[in-house]
Amino acid sequence: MTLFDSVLALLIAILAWRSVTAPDLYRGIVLFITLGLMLALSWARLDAPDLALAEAAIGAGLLGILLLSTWRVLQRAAPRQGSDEPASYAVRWLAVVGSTVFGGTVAVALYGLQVGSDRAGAEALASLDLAGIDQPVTAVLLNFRSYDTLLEMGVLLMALIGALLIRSPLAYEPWHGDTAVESPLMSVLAKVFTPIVVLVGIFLVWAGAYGPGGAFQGGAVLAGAGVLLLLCRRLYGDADATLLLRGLLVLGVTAFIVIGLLLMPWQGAFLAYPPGLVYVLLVVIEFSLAVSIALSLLLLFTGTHAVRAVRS
Amino acid sequence: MTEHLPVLAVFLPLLGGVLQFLLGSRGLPVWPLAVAALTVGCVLLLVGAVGSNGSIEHAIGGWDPPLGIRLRADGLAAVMLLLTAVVGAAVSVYALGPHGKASPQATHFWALWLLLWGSLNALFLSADLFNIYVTLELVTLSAIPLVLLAGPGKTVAAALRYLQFALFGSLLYLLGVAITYGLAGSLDLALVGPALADGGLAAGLAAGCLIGGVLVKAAIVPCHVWLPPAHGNAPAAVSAVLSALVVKAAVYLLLRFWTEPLAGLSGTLVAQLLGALGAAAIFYGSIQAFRQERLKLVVAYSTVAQLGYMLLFFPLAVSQAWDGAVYHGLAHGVAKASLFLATGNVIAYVGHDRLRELRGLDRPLALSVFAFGLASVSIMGLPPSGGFVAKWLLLSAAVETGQWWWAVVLIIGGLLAAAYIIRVLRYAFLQAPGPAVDVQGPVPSAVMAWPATLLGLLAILMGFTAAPTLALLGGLPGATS
Amino acid sequence: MTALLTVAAVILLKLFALGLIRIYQGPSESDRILAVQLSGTTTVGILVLLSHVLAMPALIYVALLFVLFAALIGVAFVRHPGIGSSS
Amino acid sequence: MTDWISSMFIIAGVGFFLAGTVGLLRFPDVFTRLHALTKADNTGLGLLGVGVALQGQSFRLAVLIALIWFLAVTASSIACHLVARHNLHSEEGER
Amino acid sequence: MSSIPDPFGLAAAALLAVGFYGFVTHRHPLRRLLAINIFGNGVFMTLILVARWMPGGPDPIPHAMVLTGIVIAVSATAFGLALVRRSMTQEDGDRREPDDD
Repeated sequence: MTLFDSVLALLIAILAWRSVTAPDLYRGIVLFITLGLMLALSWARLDAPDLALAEAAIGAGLLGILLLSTWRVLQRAAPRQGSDEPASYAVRWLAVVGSTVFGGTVAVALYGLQVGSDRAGAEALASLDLAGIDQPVTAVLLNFRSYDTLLEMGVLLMALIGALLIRSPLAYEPWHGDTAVESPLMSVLAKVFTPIVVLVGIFLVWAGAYGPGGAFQGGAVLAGAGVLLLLCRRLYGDADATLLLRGLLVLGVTAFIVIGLLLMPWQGAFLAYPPGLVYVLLVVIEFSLAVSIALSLLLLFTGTHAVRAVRS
Repeated sequence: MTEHLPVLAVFLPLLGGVLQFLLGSRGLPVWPLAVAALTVGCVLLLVGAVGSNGSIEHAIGGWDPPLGIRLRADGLAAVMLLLTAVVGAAVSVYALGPHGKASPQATHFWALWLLLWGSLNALFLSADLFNIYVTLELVTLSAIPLVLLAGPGKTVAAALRYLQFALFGSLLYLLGVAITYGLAGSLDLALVGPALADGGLAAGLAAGCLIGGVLVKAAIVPCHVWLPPAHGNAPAAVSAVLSALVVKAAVYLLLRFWTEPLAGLSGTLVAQLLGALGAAAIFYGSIQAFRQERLKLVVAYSTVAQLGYMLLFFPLAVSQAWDGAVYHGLAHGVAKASLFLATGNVIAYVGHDRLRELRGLDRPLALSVFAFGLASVSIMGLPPSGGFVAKWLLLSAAVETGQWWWAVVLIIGGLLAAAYIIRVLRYAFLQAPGPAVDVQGPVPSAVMAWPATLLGLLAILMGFTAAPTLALLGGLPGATS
Repeated sequence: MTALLTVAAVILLKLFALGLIRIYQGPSESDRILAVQLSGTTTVGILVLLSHVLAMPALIYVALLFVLFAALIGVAFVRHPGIGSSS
Repeated sequence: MTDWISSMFIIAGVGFFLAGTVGLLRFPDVFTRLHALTKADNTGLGLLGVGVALQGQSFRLAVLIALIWFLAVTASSIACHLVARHNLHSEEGER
Repeated sequence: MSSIPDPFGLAAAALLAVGFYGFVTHRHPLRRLLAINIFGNGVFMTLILVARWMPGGPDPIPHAMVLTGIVIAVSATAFGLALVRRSMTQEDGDRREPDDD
């Protein structure tokens, strides 16, 4: 496998380099998506299947699609604006020197790193049976370091509010040259793929309790199902959100906070779960997180307050 | 009950903001004001408890470090929470003016502002390196949408630049966290110190990334480019919060790291370098402030300059410097919030902030001009004001350690501040007849005028409240005296 | 047997690297996106092999996600969104 | 015996991938390159999948691999169809 | 106790260096976002390597940190892309003023 690893590492370095120095934006984006594929592979190699799932769904998948769509918008809005003016020669050379020194330092530091066994992670693995969930990463996310996850949901919500404030939604409407709209295969895609994507998403959320998967990966896949429907013109972005929709958006973070605060007087600490209920509570939290993540990512994609079904 | 107060200080405003988003414009402005009042009450109780019993800790989920995350309210956290509560209360009242009526705009303002308040409290209370990364992102991503509230057309370029720098800074910080975890096997501020002190390349790199990432977020020269356009174009209430609290949060982290996890690092060179950056920020920011043609940009560049003073702690590094740097942060926070709110009133009245065309404002806007003047005294560091006490403490620290060059920096900085402030006062307020007007607004109401004035008064009063505040702060961590 | 699977994975990775030439050279936008689709399929193949070699069944799900999102990327490429009228 | 069959499948699968990549690189225009993608690659993936499923000897794995293969065939044919149409139209539109 | 030198350490360093280079040299906001994401992937890879080098199995804590980091990075990037769309399609010609650096 050493050969495999070396080729993979080399490919990652080359792809990153090419993506940054690509002469035009589109090539940069395409190479970035390919880099995502390789990163997922390398994370699988590095014993992190959870992260490979996340990279496939969020990093390479949703982000790649969003980058492509944004590139299309820019292309349409300012067709001449093919490329940016490069930085001056001196700046580039300084940057080359600076980044080489920086990268070299990181590499030397990483190889000299003495990793001890006396770590928080070892303690996490040892206290798994107290966490109420077998899968170590999910246990860290929802129990040992649940506070991080809770605040992270806040970050997601704020990024969404910010995107809504900018009022630059991605609108998929037919116009001259949008050849895909009238293709009959679009409806095949919507009909065949969507249910499968939704099922895979729900499965991944559920799987988080005992194997790789979890609210983030599953939520991102569910958001992917929504994006698919948008691209196939089954859904469209809309300006008015109902209370229900907003409720689902904040469901994850609210459930987390309310459960934590309600149990605090009895348990003596915020987000401490009573041993008997821990599994049930974690499943409730995980599914509410997944719903909120899916909707937030979908709305971050469209940049609108709501999505609605197209009535045909 | 006391040990639950840190949690409530974070989650009252956070939950309040989330519910405001959920409810839309229903409940405006009663709901956010009630949440703000509760938050202020909770913070006051917490600060009181810290003052009488010393620091309060709360292990979240009942998991003690290194496995879990700790909230910790110590002296430094308490004074920052207090500053946030004071400025937050004033801004919440002020915002009733521009954002009091039910509208989508107002909904977003209150939701984001309460979320930002909760995020700031979370940042000050956090005692975990990775958790600090998440709270930094929370603060950034609630601050940038607030900037956009001024209307996306004007602020989008500034917001974009702000976002890019903030993202890069926090990722650099995260790299430092990653290496620190590799070295120490823990993320708790109190536990990573020994591993970072070993002096190896990895430890140095980790410390460098932690400091560098926070410096980018703190808008220290040369990473300041995003600050003036962002702070100069945001709505007044938002500029006040950004300058008084958000960038201060990043500098707070520098002080925190230097005295706790990085305390074992023998870094006289780094300390002098940070001091030099501070001096550069003071000179550059002041000179730029002097050259601006818009009132808000003067105040924004003044923030770039004033942040530099807090960095002078690093080379001085004695008890008095600690007191001086922190007290400077507090005094500047109060004074700068007052300046931005007063400026907001000017803009609301005449519809622009072009310095040369703001003449004779002292009659219609007496209260706001008064507030501007009071706050300016503190910014210039004249007695009796909070700014004076802070600079005096820093000056005596420079004398005590025999580093006269920092004393020179302090004195020149004060003179430069006086120059740009007096230029503003001369142009804007003391030349009759009346101002050129773009869009004539109403004379600002009491809710808009008084918060600025009270903050200005407080900036002066802080010249007399140094002793109890510094007692609460509790001296330089690790110092024997 | 594992050796064979490993060798196969390495060969597929090298084929992936060859496919990059088309991504870089183009010449048209369509060429590049097609090459991305091809590298996606190759990656799926590698993941299927790795799931057996590394005894990580979860990699099959990663492969599944790549297949699903490859279709989405293809569709996203051909759709031309605009900026909607301000909401 | 199983090992032997499975090896044959995997070697054949890699061969098809090789053919697909060579096609992608050597064929003269977009439309011919499409063939490389839709035909060779998916065949290669299918053969590879059969080989691994034989090795894995688990029903669940076999079903999952079959699902992946089915989706890959559908996805790539639809995507290629759309890209081809797009290319046709954009060439008409621009030149 | 000791770490095995593996090629991924170099890959992480390369991602970081390239991301840094891109952030410094590019002016186009979208390309800067790409560079920032590449830098972020370098950070994530560093975390994963740190997790892997723990004796006794991969350390779940850095994995959880990476998951949190990915979600934050993607949501911030999506927000940034909305900003880019807005700033580059604005009709009133919001010219970016030349930097003073």
